[in-house]
Amino acid sequence: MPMVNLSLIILVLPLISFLFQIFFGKRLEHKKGEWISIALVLTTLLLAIIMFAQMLFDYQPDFRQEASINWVNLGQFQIEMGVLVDNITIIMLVVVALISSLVHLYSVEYMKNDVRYSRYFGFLGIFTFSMYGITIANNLFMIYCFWELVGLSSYLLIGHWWEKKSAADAGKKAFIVNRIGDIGMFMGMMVVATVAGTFNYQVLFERIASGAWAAGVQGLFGGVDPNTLLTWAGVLIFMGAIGKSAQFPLHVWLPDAMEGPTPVSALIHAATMVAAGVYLTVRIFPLLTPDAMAFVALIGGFTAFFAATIAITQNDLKKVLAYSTVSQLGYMIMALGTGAYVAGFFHLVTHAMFKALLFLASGSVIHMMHHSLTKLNDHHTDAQDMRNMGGLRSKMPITYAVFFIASLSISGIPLFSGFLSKDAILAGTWSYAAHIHDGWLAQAHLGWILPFFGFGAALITAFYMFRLIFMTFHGEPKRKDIFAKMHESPKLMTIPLMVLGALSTFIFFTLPSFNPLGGKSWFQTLVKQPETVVPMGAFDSEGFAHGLHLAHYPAMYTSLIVAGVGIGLAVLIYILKEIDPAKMAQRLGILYRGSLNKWYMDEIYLNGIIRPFLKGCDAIAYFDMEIYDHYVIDGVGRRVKALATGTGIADDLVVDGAVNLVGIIFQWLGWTFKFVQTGKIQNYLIYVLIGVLMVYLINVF
Amino acid sequence: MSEVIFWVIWVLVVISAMIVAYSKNLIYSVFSLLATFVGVAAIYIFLNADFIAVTQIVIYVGGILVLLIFGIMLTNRIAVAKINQSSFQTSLGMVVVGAVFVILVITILGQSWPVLAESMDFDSTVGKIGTLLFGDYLILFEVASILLLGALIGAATLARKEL
Amino acid sequence: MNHLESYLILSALLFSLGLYTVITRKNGVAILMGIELILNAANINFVAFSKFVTHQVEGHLMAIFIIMLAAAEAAVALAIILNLYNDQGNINVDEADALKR
Amino acid sequence: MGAHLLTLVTFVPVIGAIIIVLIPREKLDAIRWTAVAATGIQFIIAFMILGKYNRLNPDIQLIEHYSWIPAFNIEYFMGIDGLSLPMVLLTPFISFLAIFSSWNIPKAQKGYFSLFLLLDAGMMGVFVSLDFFLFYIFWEVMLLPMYFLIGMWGGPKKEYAAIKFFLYTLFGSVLLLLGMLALYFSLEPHTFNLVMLRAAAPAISQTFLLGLNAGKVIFILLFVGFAIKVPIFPFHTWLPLAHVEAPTAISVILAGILLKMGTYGFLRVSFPVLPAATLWFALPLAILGLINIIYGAMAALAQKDLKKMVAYSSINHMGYVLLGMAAMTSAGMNGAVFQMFNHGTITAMLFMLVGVIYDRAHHRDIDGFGGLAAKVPIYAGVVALAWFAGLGLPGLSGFLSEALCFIGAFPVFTWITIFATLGIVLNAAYFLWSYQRMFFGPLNPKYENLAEINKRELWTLVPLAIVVIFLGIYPAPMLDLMSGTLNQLVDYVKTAGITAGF
Repeated sequence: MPMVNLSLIILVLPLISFLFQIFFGKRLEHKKGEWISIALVLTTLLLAIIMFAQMLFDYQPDFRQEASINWVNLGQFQIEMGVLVDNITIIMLVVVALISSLVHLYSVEYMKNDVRYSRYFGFLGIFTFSMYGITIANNLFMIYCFWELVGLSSYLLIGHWWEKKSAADAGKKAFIVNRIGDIGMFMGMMVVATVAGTFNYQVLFERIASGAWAAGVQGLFGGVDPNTLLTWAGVLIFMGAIGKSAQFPLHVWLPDAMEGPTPVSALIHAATMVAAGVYLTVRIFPLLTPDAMAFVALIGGFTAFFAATIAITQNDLKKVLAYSTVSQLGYMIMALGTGAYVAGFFHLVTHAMFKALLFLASGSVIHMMHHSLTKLNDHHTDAQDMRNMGGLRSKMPITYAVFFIASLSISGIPLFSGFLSKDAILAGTWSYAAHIHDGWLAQAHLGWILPFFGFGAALITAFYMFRLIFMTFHGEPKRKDIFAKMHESPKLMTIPLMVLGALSTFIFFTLPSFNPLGGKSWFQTLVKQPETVVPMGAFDSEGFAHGLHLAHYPAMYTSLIVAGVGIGLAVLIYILKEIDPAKMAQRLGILYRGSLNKWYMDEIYLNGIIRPFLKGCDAIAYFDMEIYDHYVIDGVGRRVKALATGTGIADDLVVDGAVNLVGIIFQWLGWTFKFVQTGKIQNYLIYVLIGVLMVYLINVF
Repeated sequence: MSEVIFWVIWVLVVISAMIVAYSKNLIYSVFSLLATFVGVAAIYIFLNADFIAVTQIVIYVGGILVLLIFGIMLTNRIAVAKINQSSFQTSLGMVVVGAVFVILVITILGQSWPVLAESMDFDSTVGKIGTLLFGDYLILFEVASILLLGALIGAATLARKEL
Repeated sequence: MNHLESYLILSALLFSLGLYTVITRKNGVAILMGIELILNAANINFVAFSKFVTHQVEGHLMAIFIIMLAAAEAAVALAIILNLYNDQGNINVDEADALKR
Repeated sequence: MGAHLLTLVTFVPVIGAIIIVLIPREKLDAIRWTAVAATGIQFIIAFMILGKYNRLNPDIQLIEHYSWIPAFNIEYFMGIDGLSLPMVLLTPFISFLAIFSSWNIPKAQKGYFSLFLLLDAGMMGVFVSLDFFLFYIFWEVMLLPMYFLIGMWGGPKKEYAAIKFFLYTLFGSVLLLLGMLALYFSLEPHTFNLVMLRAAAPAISQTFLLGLNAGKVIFILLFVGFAIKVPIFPFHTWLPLAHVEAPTAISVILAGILLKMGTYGFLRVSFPVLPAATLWFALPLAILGLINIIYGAMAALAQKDLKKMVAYSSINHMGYVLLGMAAMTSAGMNGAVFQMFNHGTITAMLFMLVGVIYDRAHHRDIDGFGGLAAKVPIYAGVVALAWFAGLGLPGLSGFLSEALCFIGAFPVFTWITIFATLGIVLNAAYFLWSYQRMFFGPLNPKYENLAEINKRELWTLVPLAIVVIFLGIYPAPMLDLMSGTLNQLVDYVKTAGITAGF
């Protein structure tokens, strides 16, 4: 069966799961219906593994299958829907299917007592569906559609516990912030569609390479430099990735998204959906000009560093991981921006494994914490606050073990997957700084800022990850009562953890050679950096590759030292207690407070943008009804009415003026003698008498 | 003797009429009106108009006055012993009415009335009135009776509650 | 008692008092009484002129018609007053100023 | 029979109205089912028209052409093409469903349903007539029933709203009449026949009227006439009021069909007859579209009244139509007409849903709800679907039409389109915000006993939902119907507009 058909089956199965759960989920007995969803997802995993095996069997770096249909045909304008299967697609499919399946399994236990249990699995289904859609799309329009659907499922899942205002807010925030990024993406798509007349990646790249792009720009926007427009197109499409992958300045939604159930955080907000931005950047990589790449790299680098600084001070278990995710996504984006294409995508895969592991393991802790708190009838203590944990190592050995593996992996310690990808990224930034001279970043001699961000973030990452471990699993238990009730999570939760733990080691990624630095692994072979299609002043890939080779060992050693320093610091502070963290915080003062409060980004947005904007909206609504409608429209109405009355009087005067003159005179008289008219007969009688007397007097005199 | 009686009655009529006009209590007004009517009937006697005098007694005292009393009783609460009535525009009315009265008096006194030398003495006016009424004034009489009938029906209709 | 003027003055007095009653009273029944006074004054005039000036009984006839008229008027007026009472709760004519409104 | 489908589809509701008038007022069910039957038959006939329509032929089809008032060259001329067919399908569809959502109208049902059917006939007549005079008559016929339907069965301020609607639209009609007569007298031969007008029209840009270019003057006159119906920004204030005061079914009709008559008028009359003026006015039209999008969305964001919010969302959504059709590109024009259809179905859902909650809670204050999703999950689900359709989620029909409008407008009005894309975010903001305030958070104790959406209400919404989802996933059937005619229209306006010139 061709890969395309397989991928289409993979696409449709989770949708069936969604529809099934929405329409019939409630009618099935609890703990029955979800197995249908799980079976469907496991089927997709099986199919993905079949595809993967086929890929390894073929071992073709240039493997590629594509098929499309005409979705919208307006004669002069067409939109296609199509499937593109190449090695990247297959790897991504496996990652998504794997994490999704494990999360499905894990959720059975985790969400056991949830009121909307079936709906939860339905939403997982539509999420998986949309994620597959993003993965197999062969054009920008289709990826945009699924992009939005992913946003929808994220909205639904973050807001799963919508009774909590914070959860409902977080869902809305995620959707809207993502949409802001999507505007950019949509504009980029419009540029592409207008100039190149297609959404299809391959056709688009061909047209750019062949000069049709330049001609199109000339025809439509004469005077605009085609290369500038291409840069803009790239940057605009990348804006979608900024939103979805939570890059600065649109990162604010991801930490809030932790309001959703923890398996959801693992699936969507750590492993797959947020990686969609990276995946998109991977897909459009060939059209990025050096300027656009510099932008991408700077955004990614800054985000990596920026988010890491926030993660240091957070006390909420999931918040630390959330900022860590933002930071790691920044790494991937930076890698792509520096031209380390393979490293970026590689980090996506390894990160998906160990970050999903981290989230699921923390979910295991939180689940048990919650359990204990429920038993203690304590509804006030925060089950996610690390300050209530400590010493859990002995109670939850499996969780502790896999958490430790994942932390080593994310910190970039050899023999773990993170080391491979992270090292490649850092080497990439080093090479970029040293050997690349194109793009405004390099031309401004700011290239070295990227390695600085990279290594700085690596240091901080190692520190905060071990801070997390030490606070949670080591030391004295801070709450003895909770501690007493803690125990290891059930099997259905620990098995996925162990699977992911295994996948966080280096073995699976360096096959067939076990040399992690050899560059002969299947991944390095099958994922090939595509040729850039930028016509003029293209990115210097050869120089970069050369630099990469040179930078490899220095970067590796530096990163090892940096990770060691980070871990060492954490040991010093939290195990040996040589340094008091409270004193440190006091000494750092403003830096500490800034970090703790996420550098006040939310407050800046709220007070700087959202509130004034809402005020503006209120003003507009007020203007519309109370001022414009009331004074202008109704005012016109009133004027016209007055005018009509006036005209009526004037008309009467002209037409039967004489009669009306008499009338008016008598009206005046009447008005004058109005006071005489009392309506009392006796008054009238006395007037009559007075009249009689006057007549008499006149007669007499 | 009859001269004295005449003037006594004259004064009585005027006083009772003044009470009618000025009394604050409506009941007093009605009863002085009775006195006025009776007094006027007596004046008719002095004017040799026996039939008119009797008619005056029968219709005014027996009919109209009873009607008036009924009117008062129907439109005021019986429990209120003193049925007050108020006036307005009294000073203006006084002036105007006074002026009218003065003019009337001036006219009456300033006029030389063509009074016949010997006053006519009637035996009885009833026969003459009857002859006239069923002779020259028959049509008028019939019209008057129709008027009365109309008034009767009209009054009865008007007085019904549901008009 | 044998002077026309004495009757005419009496009549003028009754007329003026009746007129005054009609002008100043608010009560409908009182106004009606004033009207009766005026009619009586007219009657006295008729009868007096009949005796002193014409020597005919036509004046008496007029008086009879006037009395009859008064009776009819009183009946109708009282019916109207009753209606007024039903309408506004009292019989004050100054409140019946619907003509103004 | 087959030859008179268009006459039939227009006058079937009139027959229904007459029958209703003859039914005694006590026989409520008979009245209702007559109305259902009338619109149902109309719907079936519309489908027969669809069956007879040849989608490969972009020209006018199913023509019915008779002389009516020969002295003035007024004709009884009906026909459909790819522009009017979607509207001909939409009108009986929405009317049919609106009958069900007005099932429990409180008083004078007889008058209500007969006026309703009269309104239906008027709207249908507008969409099928090809003689300007006939068009105008139907345009006016629809006005009066609407006035009574708002003014008699409306909310607390119904009289004000009704008179406002009436005066506003009457003002527009007067200008329309002026424009029509100006067109009639400035062209040789004097005719109201839109096909002949289109053929004769290029001459008009050389004609002068009171010293001004006749093409421009007539375009402006017609523009104001149609703009009030759309409604376009400075002429829009009747809409929120009329919507808020009108009963649910009438809001559905008003937003679902009536607003389309404005844009339909542009595409049927102004664009083909005055191509040069159209090109001259395209930029202002696009700017007005942008204002409609942003202004409508911002005003919607600030509303406390749910129905008012939906009403402003209509202003916002019609902005996309304006932007798309001003662009004069294939994608924009198709997107505009497709958006007209989609807005009809989506906004009908929105208003029906507002009506459902209003029937239960007796208020529409968004902040007055809260946590309803716990109590009425099915209703919350349907609202979510409609709300997401309204904010343009891919997979639901509104998305594609909006996207087409933007894509079509981008090469022509680049900056305007860039600003207009802000509408995408604002759409999401007001819909999601209102959804959150109504359905999320802790349950408002006042609505402990809120009843779930009942079968009748649900089944009036399901057909709309099916259409919305179907066209969202597979839009080709609808786009194929109209693309031929619309592409021809775009080409014609562009070439004729440039050759005629000023």
